[in-house]
Amino acid sequence: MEQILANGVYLGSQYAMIALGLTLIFALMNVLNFAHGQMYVIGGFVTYTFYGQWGVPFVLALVMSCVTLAILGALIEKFLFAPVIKGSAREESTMLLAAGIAFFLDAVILLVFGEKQRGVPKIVDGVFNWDFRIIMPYDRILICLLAILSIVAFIGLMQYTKTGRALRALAQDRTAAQLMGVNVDRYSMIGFALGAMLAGLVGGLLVTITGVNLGMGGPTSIKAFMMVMIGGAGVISGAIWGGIILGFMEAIGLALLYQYGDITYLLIFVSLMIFLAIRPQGLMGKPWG
Amino acid sequence: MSPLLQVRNVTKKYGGLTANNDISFDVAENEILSVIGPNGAGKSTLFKMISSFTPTTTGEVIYRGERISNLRPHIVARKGVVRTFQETTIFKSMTVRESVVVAQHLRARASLAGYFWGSKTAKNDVAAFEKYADELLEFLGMSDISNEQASNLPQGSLRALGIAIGLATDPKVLLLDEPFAGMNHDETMNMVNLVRSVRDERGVTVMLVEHDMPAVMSISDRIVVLNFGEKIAEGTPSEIQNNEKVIEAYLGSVDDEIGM
Amino acid sequence: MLGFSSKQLIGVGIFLFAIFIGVPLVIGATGRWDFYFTLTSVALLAIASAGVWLTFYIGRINIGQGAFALIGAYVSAILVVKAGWSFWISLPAAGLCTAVVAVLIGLPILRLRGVYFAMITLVLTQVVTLTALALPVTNGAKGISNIPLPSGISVFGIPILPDFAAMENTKLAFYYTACIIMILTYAALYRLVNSRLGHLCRSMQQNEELASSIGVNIAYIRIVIFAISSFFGGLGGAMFGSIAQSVYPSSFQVADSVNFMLNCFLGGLGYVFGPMLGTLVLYFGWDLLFEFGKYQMLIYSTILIVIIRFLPNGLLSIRFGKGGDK
Amino acid sequence: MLDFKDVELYYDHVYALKGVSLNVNQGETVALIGANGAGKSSILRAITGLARPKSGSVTFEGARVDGTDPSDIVRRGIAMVPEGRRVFPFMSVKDNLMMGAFTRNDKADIQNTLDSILTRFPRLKERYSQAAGTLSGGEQQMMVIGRALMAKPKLLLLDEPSLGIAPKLVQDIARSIVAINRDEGVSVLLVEQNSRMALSISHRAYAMATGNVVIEGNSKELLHDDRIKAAYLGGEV
Amino acid sequence: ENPVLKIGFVGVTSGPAAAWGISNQRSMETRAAWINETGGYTIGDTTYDIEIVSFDDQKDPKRAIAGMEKMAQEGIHYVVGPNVDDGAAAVRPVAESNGIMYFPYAFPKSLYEAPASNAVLGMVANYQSGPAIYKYLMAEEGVKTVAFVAANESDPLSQRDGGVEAAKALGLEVVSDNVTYQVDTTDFTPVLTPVMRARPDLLVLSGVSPANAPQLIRSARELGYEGIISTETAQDAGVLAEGAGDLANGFISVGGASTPELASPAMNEFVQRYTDMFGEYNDESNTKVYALEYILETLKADPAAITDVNAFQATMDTFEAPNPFMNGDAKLRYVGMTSFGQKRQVAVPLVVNVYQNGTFETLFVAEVD
Ligand SMILES: Nc1ncnc2c1ncn2[C@@H]1O[C@H](COP(=O)(O)OP(=O)(O)OP(=O)(O)O)[C@@H](O)[C@H]1O
Ligand SMILES: Nc1ncnc2c1ncn2[C@@H]1O[C@H](COP(=O)(O)OP(=O)(O)OP(=O)(O)O)[C@@H](O)[C@H]1O
Ligand SMILES: [Mg+2]
Ligand SMILES: [Mg+2]
Repeated sequence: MEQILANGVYLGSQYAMIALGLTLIFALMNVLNFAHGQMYVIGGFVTYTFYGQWGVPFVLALVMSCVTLAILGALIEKFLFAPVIKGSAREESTMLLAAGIAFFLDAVILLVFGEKQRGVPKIVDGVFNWDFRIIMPYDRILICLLAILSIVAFIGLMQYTKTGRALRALAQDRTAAQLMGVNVDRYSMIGFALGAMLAGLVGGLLVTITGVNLGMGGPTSIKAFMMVMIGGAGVISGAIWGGIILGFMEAIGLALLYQYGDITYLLIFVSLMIFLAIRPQGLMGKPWG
Repeated sequence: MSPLLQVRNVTKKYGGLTANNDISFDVAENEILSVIGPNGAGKSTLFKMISSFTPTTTGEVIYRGERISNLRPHIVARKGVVRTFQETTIFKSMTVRESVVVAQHLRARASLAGYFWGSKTAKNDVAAFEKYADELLEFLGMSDISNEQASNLPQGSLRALGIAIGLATDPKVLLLDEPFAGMNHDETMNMVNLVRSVRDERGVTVMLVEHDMPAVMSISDRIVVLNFGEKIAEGTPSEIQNNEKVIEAYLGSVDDEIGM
Repeated sequence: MLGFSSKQLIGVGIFLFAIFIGVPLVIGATGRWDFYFTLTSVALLAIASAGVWLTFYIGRINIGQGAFALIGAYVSAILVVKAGWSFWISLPAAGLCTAVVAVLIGLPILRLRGVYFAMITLVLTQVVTLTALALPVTNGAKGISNIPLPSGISVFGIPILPDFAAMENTKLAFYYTACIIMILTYAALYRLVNSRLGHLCRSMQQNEELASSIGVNIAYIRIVIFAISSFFGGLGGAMFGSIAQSVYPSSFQVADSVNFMLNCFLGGLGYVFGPMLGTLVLYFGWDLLFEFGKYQMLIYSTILIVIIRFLPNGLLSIRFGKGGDK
Repeated sequence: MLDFKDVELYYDHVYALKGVSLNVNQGETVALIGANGAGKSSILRAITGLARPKSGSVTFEGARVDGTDPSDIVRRGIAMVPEGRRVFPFMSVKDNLMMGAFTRNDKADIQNTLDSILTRFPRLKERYSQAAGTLSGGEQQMMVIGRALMAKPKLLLLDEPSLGIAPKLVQDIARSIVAINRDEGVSVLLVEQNSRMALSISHRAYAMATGNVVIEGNSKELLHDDRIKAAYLGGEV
Repeated sequence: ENPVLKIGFVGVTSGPAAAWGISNQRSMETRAAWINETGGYTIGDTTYDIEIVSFDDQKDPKRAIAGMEKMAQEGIHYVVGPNVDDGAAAVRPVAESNGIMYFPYAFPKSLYEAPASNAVLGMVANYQSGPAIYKYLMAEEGVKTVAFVAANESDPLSQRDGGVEAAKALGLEVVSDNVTYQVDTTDFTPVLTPVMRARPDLLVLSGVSPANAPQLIRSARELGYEGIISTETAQDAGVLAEGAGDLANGFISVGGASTPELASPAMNEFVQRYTDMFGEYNDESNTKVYALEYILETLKADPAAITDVNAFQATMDTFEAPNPFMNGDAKLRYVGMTSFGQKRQVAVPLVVNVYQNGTFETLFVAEVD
C-alpha cells in the first residue's frame, strides 16, 4: 500500500510536469503540440551529452537542456506556428504543423544522437528501504522532489508575476490582452518557449533514471494528452491533477491487476473514455466548443 | 381558452445558486410577452428551460397541453418553440442566405436519403427554401446583405440574422433573447414593427428578453419581471412602469443629467 | 446528371480515364510495377481518409480511424479464415460491423468536442490494438496470417467477381478494385456534402447549439456521420488485410490514425477531394523520397512543414482560394 | 489631443471607413453615434491599432500612431473598453484589474490607482477575488472600465458600455463616465447606441452613417437637432 | 568497373524502433563497402560490386509490402528483413509471387514452414535459444523457478509464450507469466513488484528491447532481486553499462559473432570498419552480420541463383562454406529441419553471454539444428 502511494507520487509528479508544458502551449495558442514528446527527448539527449558525455555538472546540464528547448520553442513559434495560425482558415491546421514538426524532430534526433538507448551515471547511489514497505532509490526521490519544486516554481510564476498574468490573460482573450498593452506576438513566443522548456526540463531530469532513446517521444505525447484530458485542456491545475491521477492509476493498476496481464492500460483507457463521457471537459476544464 | 404556453413552478439550480425560483406564468396565443429584470436575474435561464436547452430542476413547461421541458432542444423546436441566443450565435462561415436556407430544415418533406439521391421532392424543397429565404430577407429588410458572410456582419445585423434564422424555422412560439441589443433607436423601432407584423401576419407568439425599455414598453402586451430568480411583478407595460418594486430593482428613476 | 455541371463531368471523365487507363499505360511503358501497390495503398488509405474528412465536416477532429481500419481488417479476416466466407461478402460485412462499433463508441464520445474528441479518438486506436492483443478470436499477438486471396463469386454460373487466387497478376486486380471502391466512396461523399445532409453537417460544424435550435437532431446526425466515416475506415482496412493476407494488432496503429488525419489537412479540409490528394502526396511522397536514404525522413518532414507554412489551408487552396467548399 | 484624419479602412473587401476625420480635445468627452455597421467600432479599432487604416493618419499628442502595435498605443496613454466587454473569465477581479496596469511599473502608483478604482466601484471590492466570468453583466462592465482606468490613460475609449445592461446599471455607468471625465481629467471617446444618454453626458458628438461622419457638433445642441432627433432619438419614452 | 549486384534491405530505420533496422542496415553496408574496397565479390565468372538498397518501412506492414515491391522493381531477388513479425508476414505474398528470398528477423514458425518457401530465419529464434539457456542454468545454477515479463506488443508476447512453453517442457516451474508493460513505460518498479513477490530463481525478459533492458534490470535489482536475469534477444554492452551500470552484472543474453572466444580476425576487422564508418559499433549487429554473407556465399555456390530463387532454394539443402567470422572450422550452412521441417534458417552459433563490467563474457556456445 505504502509502495503504491510512493510510486504514485513519483509517477504523478513527473507526469504532471510533462502535461504542464503541453497544456500551457495549448492554452496559449490552441495548438495540440504533437511534438511535445520529441522536445522531451531532446531535453534528455542534451542533458546526456553535457552530463553523461562531457562531464559537465548535472545541474548545469539541466540548465542547458532548458535553454536549448526554450530557444527551439521560441524559433518554432515565431517562424512556424505564428504565421500558420495567421494564415489558416481553420485553426486545427496547426495540428498538421505540429505533426510535421514531430516527424522533423524525430529525424533530427536520429541523425544527431543516434538510434541507441542512452543513459547517464547515477546522480546519487543507494536505495531507500523502509522495511520493505517502501522501496525507492534515492535518485528517484531526488528527482521527484526536483519535479515538485519545479511545479511549484512554475505555478508561482504563472500566478504571481506579471509575465504569468500576461500569459494567462493571453490564453483567455487575445484581443483583450492586446488592449491591455500585452505584445501578443512576443508573449506567445515566450509562452511557447516556456512550454518547450518544461518538456526539456523533465527530459533532463528523467534521463538520470530512465535514460533516453529516440522512441520515447511519440508515446510520451500520447500519455501527456491523456493527462491533459483527465484534468481539462488548457488548465494548469488540471494538468497537474491529470498527471497525478494517471500516475496513481498506473501505480494502482499495475499493483492490483497484474494477474490479468495486459489489461491495466486497457482499463485505464476505457475508464478514461467513460469518465469523459460523463464529464466532457475533464476535471477542471472549461467546456470546449 | 387555455393559454398556449404555461410555465409552472419552474426552478433552476446551478450547484448552490438558484437561477430561477418557483416561477409561474402563462402566455396566451398571439401575445407578445417580455421578460425583464436586472443582469443575472435568470431571464436567459428561463428561456433555456422553455426551449429545453437545459433541464428544469423542478417544475415544468406546458405547450398546448403537452410538457416540453426536459426534452431535447431539437424536439421542442420541431413542435414550434424556437429560441434565439443572447450571445451572437451564428453559422460563422455561411452567408446570410445560406443560414436562412439551412434554418428551414424543419419544413423539409424529402427524406435524407431522398436528398442524397436528389429526388424530385428534394429538388422542390430546395427551390422552395431558397424562394422563401429571399422573401423572408426581403421582409426583414436584409436583402442587401444576403450574400455577406455572417462573421463579417456588424453587431446589429447579427441580431437581425438571429431573428431571421429563428423565423425561418416557421415557429409557433419565438423566444428572442435581447434581440435589439446593439441597435440604435431607429433600428430598434424598425425591428419592433417587424416583430409586431410577424405576430400579426404569421400568427407567431413572441416572448422576448430585453433591456431597451422604450422598445419593451412599446412592443409588449404584457411584461414579467424577474429579480434574483424570483418573479416580482407581472402586468401591462404601464402597470410595470409604475411598479415601485420594479423601479427600485431595475428601472431606476429618471435622471436628466444623464438623459435617462 | 446528379447536378453536375458539364465542366465537372469533363473533369471527372479525365480523372477516371487517368486512373483506369492512364496509370496502367504509364506503368506498362515505364515498367514501374511497384507503383501498382503504392497506388493501391493510396486508394485504400484515401477511402479511410475520406471517413476522417467526413467527421471533420461535422466539426470533429478524428484521430481514431486506425482503430476502425483495424476492426474492419480483423472482421474480414475472421469471417474469411474462421467462418469461410467469401471475401467479397466479408468486405461490406466488415464495413457494417465497424459502423456498428462506431455507433456504440460514438454514443458516449461524440458529445466531446474540440481537442477532447481528438485526444479520445487517439486513445481509441490504442484501445483497439490492446483489445486485439488480448482477445482469443483475433489470435492475440500472433495475428491472423495466411488469409486466402479473394475468391470469385458467380451468380447462376455467371462470374460477377473474379477469383484473385487464379490470377496471374493480382496487382492490377487489386488496383482496379481499390480504385473502384475509392471512386464510389468519393462519389458518395460528394453527393452527401452537396445534399441537404451536407448543409446540416455544415451547420453543426459551425455551431451545434444554433443547429439544434433550428430543429436539427444533432446527436442523430453525429452518430450517422460517424458510422459512415467508420464504415469507410472498415472498408479500407479490410481491403488491406486482404492484400497483405495477414492482420496483426499492429497493422493499423496510432501513427496510421495520425496519418489519416494529416491526409485531410494536407489536401485541405474545405474540399471533398482534399483527402484523396493529401493521401497521394503524403504516401506517394514518402516513396518518391526513397533515394535519399537516411535523410528521407528529414527531407519528407521538411517538405511537409514548408507546405503547411505556405499553404496552411491545404494543397487545394492554391486553386480554390481560402476556405472554398468544393 | 487625438486627431483622426481622412482615415479609410477596409476588411477583406468591405469598406468600413470611407475617409473619416474627427478629433478629441484634452479633457473632453466626445460621443460617437450612428446606425449599426456605420463604422463606429472600426474607428476605435483604428485608433488602438487593432485594425490598420488603408490611408489617412491617426495622431495622438502630436505623434503619428497609426501602424504601431496596440501594445505601444496603450503605453502612450490610450485605453479601450472593447465591444462585448471581454473580461478574462478565469482570472479574479483583482488579476483582471492588475492586467489593466500591465504597461506600468511603479508598484506604489499602481496601488493608488487600484484603491481609487475600488472606491469608485465598491461592488468590485466585494467581488475582489471572484472569477470575473461569474460576475453579472453590469459588474463585468464596471470591472472592464476599471481595468481600462488601471492603465492611467489620458484617453479612454468606450465601445457600447450599455450593451445588454439593465437600465439602472446603465445609469450608474453613465454617472461613472461623467465622474471619470470630470474628476480625473481623462478624455473620453464614447461609442453608444443609447444616443440620448450619450449626447447628455458628452461635450461634443459625431453622428455616423455607412463609413462617413454625417453630423458633428455640440452635444447639447445636437440633442435638439431635428436631424438627430429623427434618426437617432425617436419620440419620448 | 565491376557490374553491380544489388541486395535489398527492408526494415525500420526511422522512428521509435529505428535501432533494430539501423544495426541491420549498417552491418550490411559495412560488409558491402569492405567487399567493394577489396575488389568486389566473385560469383561464377563475374566479379560484382555489392550495392545495398535499403527501404525504410517505418515498422508499418503496409510500407513493408511497398518496400518488397520496390525490391522486385529493382530486380532484386535477395532481401534482408523485415525486423518484426507483422512486417515479415505481410511481405510474404509479394516475396513469393515476385521470386524474392528474404531473411527476416521475426520468429513466427508459419513463415518458415511449408508451404511458405521464401523466408529464411536470419538468426536464432527464442524458442531455440530459450531451452538451451534454461537447460544450462538448471544444470549449472540450480534454477528451478522462472518468471517472464514482456512488453505488451506482438513480438515480445509471442516470444514470451514460446519461452513459457519451452520452460514448462524442461520441467521448470513458471511462477509468473502474465505481467506485461507498455512500451512507453518509464518506471518499471510497479511493473516488477508483483513478479519479485513470486521470488523466481530466473527472470526472463522476453523479447526485451535494448532500450528497456537496462531499466528493467535496474528496477529489479533495486527492488532487492538477487536471482538471475536473462533474455533471448541481443543486447548492446554500452547501453547496459550506461543504463544500469554494475547492476547489469550477471545479466545473460544472446550474443553473436564479436565474442572474443569466437571472433576471427575478419570479425574484428568488421567491427573496426563498422566503427570507422558509423562512429560506434552496436553489439546488436553481431547477430546481423551473417545474412549478407549467407546470401553471397550461396550465390557463389550456384551462380544461377542470382536470378533464380529456385536454384537458390535447391542449393540451400546442401550448401556449406567456411564461416569467415568465426575461429576454427565453423561452417555456414542452412538448418531448421527440427523447427520448421525444411532448411529455412541460417546456422549461426548460439552464443550465450553474460554481462560483466562493461563487456560480455561467453557462457557457452551451442548449435541450432
Ligand atoms: N451554466 C451555468 N452554470 C452556473 N451558473 C449559471 C449558468 N448559467 C447561468 N448561471 C447563473 O445563473 C444566473 C442567471 O443567469 P442568466 O443568464 O439567466 O441571467 P440573465 O437574466 O439572462 O442576465 P443578463 O440580463 O445579464 O443576460 C446568473 O447568476 C448566472 O451566473
Ligand atoms: N472582421 C471583419 N471583416 C469584414 N468586415 C467587417 C469586419 N468587421 C466589421 N466589418 C464591416 O465593417 C463595417 C463597420 O463595422 P463596425 O463594427 O465598425 O460597425 P459599428 O458602427 O461598430 O456597428 P455596431 O453598432 O453594430 O457595432 C460593417 O459593414 C461590417 O460589416
Ligand atoms: Mg441573459
Ligand atoms: Mg460596434
